[in-house]
Amino acid sequence: MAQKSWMYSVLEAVQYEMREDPAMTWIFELTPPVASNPGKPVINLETEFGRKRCVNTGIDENWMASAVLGAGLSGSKAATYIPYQGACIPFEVIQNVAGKLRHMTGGKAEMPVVWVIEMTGQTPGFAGQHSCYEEDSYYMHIPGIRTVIPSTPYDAKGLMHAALRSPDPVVYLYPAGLRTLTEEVPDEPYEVPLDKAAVRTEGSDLTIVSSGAGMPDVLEAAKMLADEGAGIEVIDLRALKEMDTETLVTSVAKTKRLLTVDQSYYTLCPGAEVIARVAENVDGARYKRVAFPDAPPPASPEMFTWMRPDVANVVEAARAML
Amino acid sequence: MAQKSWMYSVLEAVQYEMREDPAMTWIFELTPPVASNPGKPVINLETEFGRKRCVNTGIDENWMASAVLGAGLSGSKAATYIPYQGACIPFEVIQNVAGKLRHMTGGKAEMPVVWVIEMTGQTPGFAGQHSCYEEDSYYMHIPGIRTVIPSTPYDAKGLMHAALRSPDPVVYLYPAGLRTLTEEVPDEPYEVPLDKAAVRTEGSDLTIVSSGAGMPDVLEAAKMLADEGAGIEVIDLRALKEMDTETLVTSVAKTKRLLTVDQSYYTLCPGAEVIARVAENVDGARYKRVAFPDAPPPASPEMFTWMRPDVANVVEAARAML
Amino acid sequence: MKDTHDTAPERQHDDTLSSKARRRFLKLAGLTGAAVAASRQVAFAAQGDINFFAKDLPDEKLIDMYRTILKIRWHERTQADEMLTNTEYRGYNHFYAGQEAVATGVCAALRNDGPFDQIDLVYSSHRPSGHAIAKGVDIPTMVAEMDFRATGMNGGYAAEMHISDPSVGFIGADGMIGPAPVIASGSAFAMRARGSDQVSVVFAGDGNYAAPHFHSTLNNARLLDLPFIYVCENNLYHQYAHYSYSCPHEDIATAAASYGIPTIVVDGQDVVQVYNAAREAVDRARAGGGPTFIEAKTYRYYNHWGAPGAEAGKLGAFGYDPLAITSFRPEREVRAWMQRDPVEIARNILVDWGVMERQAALDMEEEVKAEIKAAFEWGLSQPLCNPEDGLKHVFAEGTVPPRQFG
Amino acid sequence: MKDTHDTAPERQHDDTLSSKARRRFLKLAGLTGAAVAASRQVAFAAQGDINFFAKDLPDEKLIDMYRTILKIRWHERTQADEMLTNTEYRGYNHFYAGQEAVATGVCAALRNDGPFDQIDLVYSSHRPSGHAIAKGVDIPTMVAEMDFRATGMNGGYAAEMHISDPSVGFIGADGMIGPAPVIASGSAFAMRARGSDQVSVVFAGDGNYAAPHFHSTLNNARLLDLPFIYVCENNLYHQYAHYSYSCPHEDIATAAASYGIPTIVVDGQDVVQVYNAAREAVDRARAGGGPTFIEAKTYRYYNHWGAPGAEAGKLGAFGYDPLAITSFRPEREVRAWMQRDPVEIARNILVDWGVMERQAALDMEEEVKAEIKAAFEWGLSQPLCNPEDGLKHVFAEGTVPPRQFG
Ligand SMILES: Cc1ncc(C[n+]2csc(CCOP(=O)(O)OP(=O)(O)O)c2C)c(N)n1
Ligand SMILES: Cc1ncc(C[n+]2csc(CCOP(=O)(O)OP(=O)(O)O)c2C)c(N)n1
Ligand SMILES: [Mg+2]
Ligand SMILES: [Mg+2]
Repeated sequence: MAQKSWMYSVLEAVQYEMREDPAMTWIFELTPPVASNPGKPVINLETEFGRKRCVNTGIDENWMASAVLGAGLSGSKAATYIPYQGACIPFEVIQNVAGKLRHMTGGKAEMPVVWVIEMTGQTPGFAGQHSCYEEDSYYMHIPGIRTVIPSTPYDAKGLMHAALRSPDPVVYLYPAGLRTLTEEVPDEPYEVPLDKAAVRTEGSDLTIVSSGAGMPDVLEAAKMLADEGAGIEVIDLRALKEMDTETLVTSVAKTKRLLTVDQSYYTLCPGAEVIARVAENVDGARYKRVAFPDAPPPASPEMFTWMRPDVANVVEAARAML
Repeated sequence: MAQKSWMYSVLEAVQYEMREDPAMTWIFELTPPVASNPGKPVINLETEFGRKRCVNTGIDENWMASAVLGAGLSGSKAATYIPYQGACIPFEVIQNVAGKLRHMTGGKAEMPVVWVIEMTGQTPGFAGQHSCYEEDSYYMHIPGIRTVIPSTPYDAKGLMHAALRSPDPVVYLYPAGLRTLTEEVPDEPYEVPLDKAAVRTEGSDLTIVSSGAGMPDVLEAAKMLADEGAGIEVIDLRALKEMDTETLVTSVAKTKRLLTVDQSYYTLCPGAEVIARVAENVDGARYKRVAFPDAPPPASPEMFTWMRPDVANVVEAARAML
Repeated sequence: MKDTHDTAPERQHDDTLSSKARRRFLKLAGLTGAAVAASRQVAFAAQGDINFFAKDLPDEKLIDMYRTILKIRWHERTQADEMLTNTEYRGYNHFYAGQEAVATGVCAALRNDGPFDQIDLVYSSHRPSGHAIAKGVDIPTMVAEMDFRATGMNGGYAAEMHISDPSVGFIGADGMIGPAPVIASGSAFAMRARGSDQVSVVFAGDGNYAAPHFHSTLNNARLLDLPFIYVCENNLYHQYAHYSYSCPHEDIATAAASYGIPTIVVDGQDVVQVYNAAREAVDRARAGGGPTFIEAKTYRYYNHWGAPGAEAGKLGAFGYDPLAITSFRPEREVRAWMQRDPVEIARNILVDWGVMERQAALDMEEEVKAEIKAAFEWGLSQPLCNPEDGLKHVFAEGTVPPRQFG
Repeated sequence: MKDTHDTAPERQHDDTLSSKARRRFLKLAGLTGAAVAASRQVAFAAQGDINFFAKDLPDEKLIDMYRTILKIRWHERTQADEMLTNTEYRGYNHFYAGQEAVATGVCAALRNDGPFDQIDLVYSSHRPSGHAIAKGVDIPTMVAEMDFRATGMNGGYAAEMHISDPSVGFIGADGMIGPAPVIASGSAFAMRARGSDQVSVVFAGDGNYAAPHFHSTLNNARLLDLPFIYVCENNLYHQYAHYSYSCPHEDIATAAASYGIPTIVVDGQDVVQVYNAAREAVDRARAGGGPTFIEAKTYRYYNHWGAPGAEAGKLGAFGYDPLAITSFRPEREVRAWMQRDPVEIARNILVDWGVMERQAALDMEEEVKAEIKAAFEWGLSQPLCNPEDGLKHVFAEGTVPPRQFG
C-alpha cells in the first residue's frame, strides 16, 4: 500500500498480468508504458517484456485495436493504449466486429482483450479532437463490449485487473485529466467488478449520477450541498455497459430526485440512459441533466470552461431540485 | 404526383438538385443510382451526369465519406451513398472532423454535404453487420451534424431536398427495409424540414415515439389500439439531431404516458434521449421503452424476429401503460 | 517472384462426366468451343517452382486435396439444388465454385489439427464455405448452420457469413470488406510474441485491395516480420465491378511487393501451383522469415451470391450476373474460365502423376456426392432455434435481458 | 524521378548574423564544426530539373519567397520569446523552424488569390503555421487566434491546430494524423468534376504514412487522375519515433510510386528545389495529368511542440527532444541539419543569382522582424472571447442551447 498516481496504479496491474501470462501483449503508440512513483520501482513494460510483446507502432489506431483483437482470437491476452486523438479511429472494428463476434459465432469466438481508450475533455485551449469527451456514449451503445470508466486510481487499478482477466472484450475509458490524481492503492492485485456502480456518498434528498472525469467536481459539489444540510447520494457509474440499473433505481426510489452530470454532449449522454432506466422503473421522480452542450469544444478557455459542467453548475442544478 | 417507390422518390430529389447545380457530385459503391417507377422515366445518375460527377469507387467507405467532405470544403455540393455493411466505417471522419469543423474554424468551414447511410435491420437471416440497426444512436450524439431518418417515401424525398440544400452536413439515415414502401409523391421539389418531428396520429391517452424502420409497426399498433378505443398520439421523430423537443414535451404534457419504440439496441437508443428530454420537462408521467435487446442480431429468423420489436410488442407494452 | 509465360499447359479433354448434375453444372463450358486465352486467365509461379513441393507429397495427401476440391464443389452443387427445388430451404451462399483450388491448395500447406495453440489459423471472407471445408470443418454441422439450425456449427447465430470453428483453426468468415486482414495480422503478431511457430492466414478478394486496411495489414506485417500469409483471391470482380475500377495494378501482388513483402502470383485453378506457393510461404513464416502475399488468379462461376427461391439466371440466383451495371462479366469470359475447371485440373494431375486411376478418381466423386447428400439430409433435419437463445452469448456468461416487450 | 547524387552543394559560410536573437537561435549550429553528411540529410530532384523553373522567375517572386521564409521563421522566434518571457501569453505551437522552405516553395507555385472557386486549396497538418503563412493568411489575426482572441482569424475557436482561412485557400489545419489527405483528395475530386483547373494540396508528415488513409488517398488520386499534390514533409520523426519505426521504405515516395503516381524527392531545405518540384506537379495537375507525390527531406529544429511557461530544454519547450523514449534525435543529427538552414540557403541563392544584395537581404530580415513584432503587439492586445459564443457556429445558423446549467 502506498500513495500512488493513476498511471502507476494502472501499469502496476498491467505489469502483474504480463508477468503472470507470458503470452500477453501490449501495443502502444505515443504513450510509452512507463511510470514512476515515489518509493516504488519504475515500471517500463517495453524494457521488461521486450519489443516482441510490447510494441511501439506507427500512427494507425485501427491496426492497434484490430491487432489486439486478432491476438485475442488466437488465444493471447492482449491490450492496447489508444491516445485520445485516435479515440474513435478504431470505433468500427470494436463496434462491428468485436462486439458482435461472440454472438455471431454462437459463442465460439474468445476475445480476452482490452482497449484502453484515452479521453481528453479536461484541456481548455485545444479544441476539437484534442479537447472532447464524447466517446463514452459511442462505446456504451455497443452490445458485447464491456465499457468501463474509472474515476479514482484505486478503481483504475482494480478495473484494469478485472478487464485483463475478463473473457469479454473491454473498452477501458481513460480520462486523461484524472492522471494527476493520487491515492492509497494496494500493491497486491485486486479486482473491481466490471458491472457495478459505486455509491460514493449516501443521502435521501437527491441522487447525483456521474462517471469518469465528472466525478471530482460532483463529489466537491456534494460536499458543499451536504454542508448546506442536503442528503446527497452520489453514484459513480463505473460500468457504462452493462449499466448497474439496480443501484440507480434503488437510490432514486428513495430520493425521488435524479440529477445526472456528464462532460459528454447532452444528446444521448450517459445521463440520458440513466434517466430513461430510472424513469421506466420509478414513478413520480424529478429529473435533470447537466452536460456539455451539443457543441464541439472550442479552443478559447473562456468559452470552453464556461461550457464544461463544473462544481458551481452542479450545485446550482441540485439546489433547484431540492 | 404519382405513386412512387421510396428509392425513386429519393433519386428524383437528387436528380433535380444535380440538374440545378452542375458542380454537384454523387459517389456510390454498390448501389447504382438507378431507379425506375411505373409511368415515369428511368433515373440513372451515372449515365445522365457522367462518370466525372457520378463515380463508382472501390470498397472504401471512408474515402467516399471523406471525399464528399473535401468536395464540400472546396465549394461543391456533394453526396454519397454508403451501403449498410460500411455504415460505421466513415464514422470517425463524420464525428471527429466534419462535425467539429465549422465550430473549430469559427464558422469558416462550409460543408454542403450529405452522407446517405444505409441501415439494415429488416433482414432476418443475415446477422451481425448485415442485419443490425444501431447507427441512429452513434450518429445522433455528434454535434454539428444534422441527422435525419425518414419513414415514408414522401419524407424521404422532402428530407433529401432539404439535406442537399442545407449548408450543414447531414447524415441521412436510410432504412433499407423501407425501400418497398410506395405512396403518392409530388413530382415537384419540396422540402421537409430537418428539425421537425411529425405527429402522425393525435390522441390524449398515450404518446408513442419512434422513427425510421420502427414506424410502420408503430402505426399499425396504434391503429389496433385506437380500434380498442385508446387515444394514441404517434410521433415520428424524423430529426434525431437536432431533436424536436417541443413536439415531444407538448404531447406528453397532455398524455402523461410515453412509450418509445426502437430497433436500435436498448442502451442509449434514441428513445432514451426522448424519455430523458421529456422527463426533464414533464412531471408525473410514466415511461416505457421497447427496443432491440442489448445483443447483436442473430442469424436465425426464429431468434431474430422474436428479438426485433414488432406490432404485438408495441400493442402489449401500450396496453400495460393504459 | 512472378514469371508469366505464354504457353498454357495442354488442356486435358475428358468427356466422361461423372453425373447428370455435374453435366448440367458444366453445360456452359460445353457450349463453347472457343480456345482459352491464356494471358490473363492463367498466371504462373516461377517456373522452377512448379510442382516442386507437391511432387514430393505422399499419394494420400494429393488424393486428400482432390477430395477436398470435390467436397467444396459438391457442397455447392447440392446446396444450389436445394435452393432451386426445396421450398423449405432457407440457406444462402456466396458460391465458391471455380475457386476451389485456392482454398484447398493453401489449407493443405497448413497445420489443421492439434491443440488450439499449435494449429495454423485461417481468416475468411464473405465467401467462406470453401475455406471452411478446406480447413476441415465438419460439413454436416456447417450445412445445418447455413439453414439456421440450433445444432448447427454456430447454433444458428452465424449463418453463412459468420461461420467459425476455432477447433480446426478456422477463425471464420466476417462478411466485411476491410477488417479481416488486419485482425489476422494481429493473430500473427501474438504468435510471434509468444514464440509459437504458428501461421496466420487471411483469404481476401480483389475487392479488399481498395480498403484502407490493406495498407495497415501489409505495412505492419512487414515492419514486424509477422508469420502471416495474405491470400488474395483475385477473381477479377467485386460484386458488379471489375477490379480495374478500384486498383491501378494489373497484379494486386505488385502493391504488396512494394512493401518489400515476397509475393507469388499463381494460377488459382491449379491446386498444385497454389499448394507450392503456400508451402513456400508457410516454410518462410515458420522459420521467422515474415509474411508472404499470394495472389491467385481465379474466377467464380456463379453470380455474387445465391439465395433460396432462386430461378437460374435471375437476381439472387446463380449463373450469369444479372445486375450487370457498371462493368459486367462477358459471357465469353465466363465460358473461357470454365474451360479450366479446378476439379478437372486436379484430377488430370493425379492421373498424370500416376497417383490415381481415372476411374478411381471418378468413383471418388460419387462417394463425395453421397457424403454431401447425407450431410444435407442430416443438416436439414436438425431442430430450429429457440427464440430466447438470442439473448445468450453476448458475453461469455449469462444472458442479457429482453427489451422488446417494454 | 529521383536521382540522388553524392556531391552536396558547396556550403556557404556567412557569419554575419542579422541579430542577436538570430544568433541565439542558431547557437547550436555554431557549436559544431562537424562536416554535414550529405547522404540522408540532403536529397535532390533529378539534376536536370534543378533551378529550372525558378531561374526564370521574376526577381520579385524570388524575393517574395525569401520574405515568406523569414516571416515563418520570425513568427516562431517571436512566439518562442513570448513563451519564454511573457507569463500572460497562452498560445502554443508545433514549430516549423527548419522546414520553412517546404511550405514556401510549394505555395509559391500555387494560385493564392482570386475568387474561392479559382484559387488552389491547401490542407495542413497539426504543424500548420508555416503552411498558413506561406499560403498568405493574415499574420496578425493568426497571432491573435493562437492566443485565443475574439478577433482572431477563427474567433478563438481554433487556436493553433485548427486555424483556417478559406479566403486565401488555406482550408486549414486538422490536428489529426490520417484524415486530411483523404479529404484533400475529395476537393481535387470536386475540382475535376466541375471542370476547374484548381489544384488541391495536402501537407502531411512522415507519421501519416502509416495511417490507413494513406492508401485510400493515393489509390483514389491515381484511379481518378485527380489534380492533387501530396507533399510529404519527411522530417524523420513522428513525435518520439523515427520514421523507420513505421515505414519500411527509405524514401516514403517509393510507396507512392508503386501506385503509378509520379514522385519527386527533394531537398526540403532548398526553397528552389521545392518550388521546382511543386511547379512541375501543379503544371501536371492543371493540365489534367493527375496527381504528384513530393517528398521533401527536412528537419524540425525544435521539439515536437512548444507551450507557454516553457523553459528551454524542458518538456513542452523547445530545443532537444526531452522525451527521448523510443528512438531519440541524436544531438549530432540536429546540429548537422542546422548547418543547412533554409533561411541561409535561400539568401545565398538570391545573392548568388544577383537577385538581391546581401545587405538588402539582411535588411529585409530586420523589416520582417519588425512586421512580426507589430503583429504580436496587435494580436496580443485583442479582446478575449465571450463565453456564450461557444454555442455559436455549431450549424450555419443559430445557436445551440446551453446544457451545463441543468
Ligand atoms: C465494408 C463493406 N462494404 C461493402 C460490402 C459489400 N460487399 C460484400 S462482398 C463485396 C464484394 C467483394 O469483392 P471481392 O473482395 O473481390 O470478393 P469476391 O466477392 O469477389 O469473392 C462487397 C462490396 C461489405 N461486405 N463490407
Ligand atoms: C489519429 C492521431 N493519432 C495520434 C495523434 C498524435 N500526434 C500528433 S502529431 C503526431 C506525430 C506526427 O508526426 P509527423 O506526421 O511526422 O509530423 P511532424 O510532427 O513530424 O510534423 C502524433 C502521433 C494525432 N494527432 N492523430
Ligand atoms: Mg473478387
Ligand atoms: Mg515527422
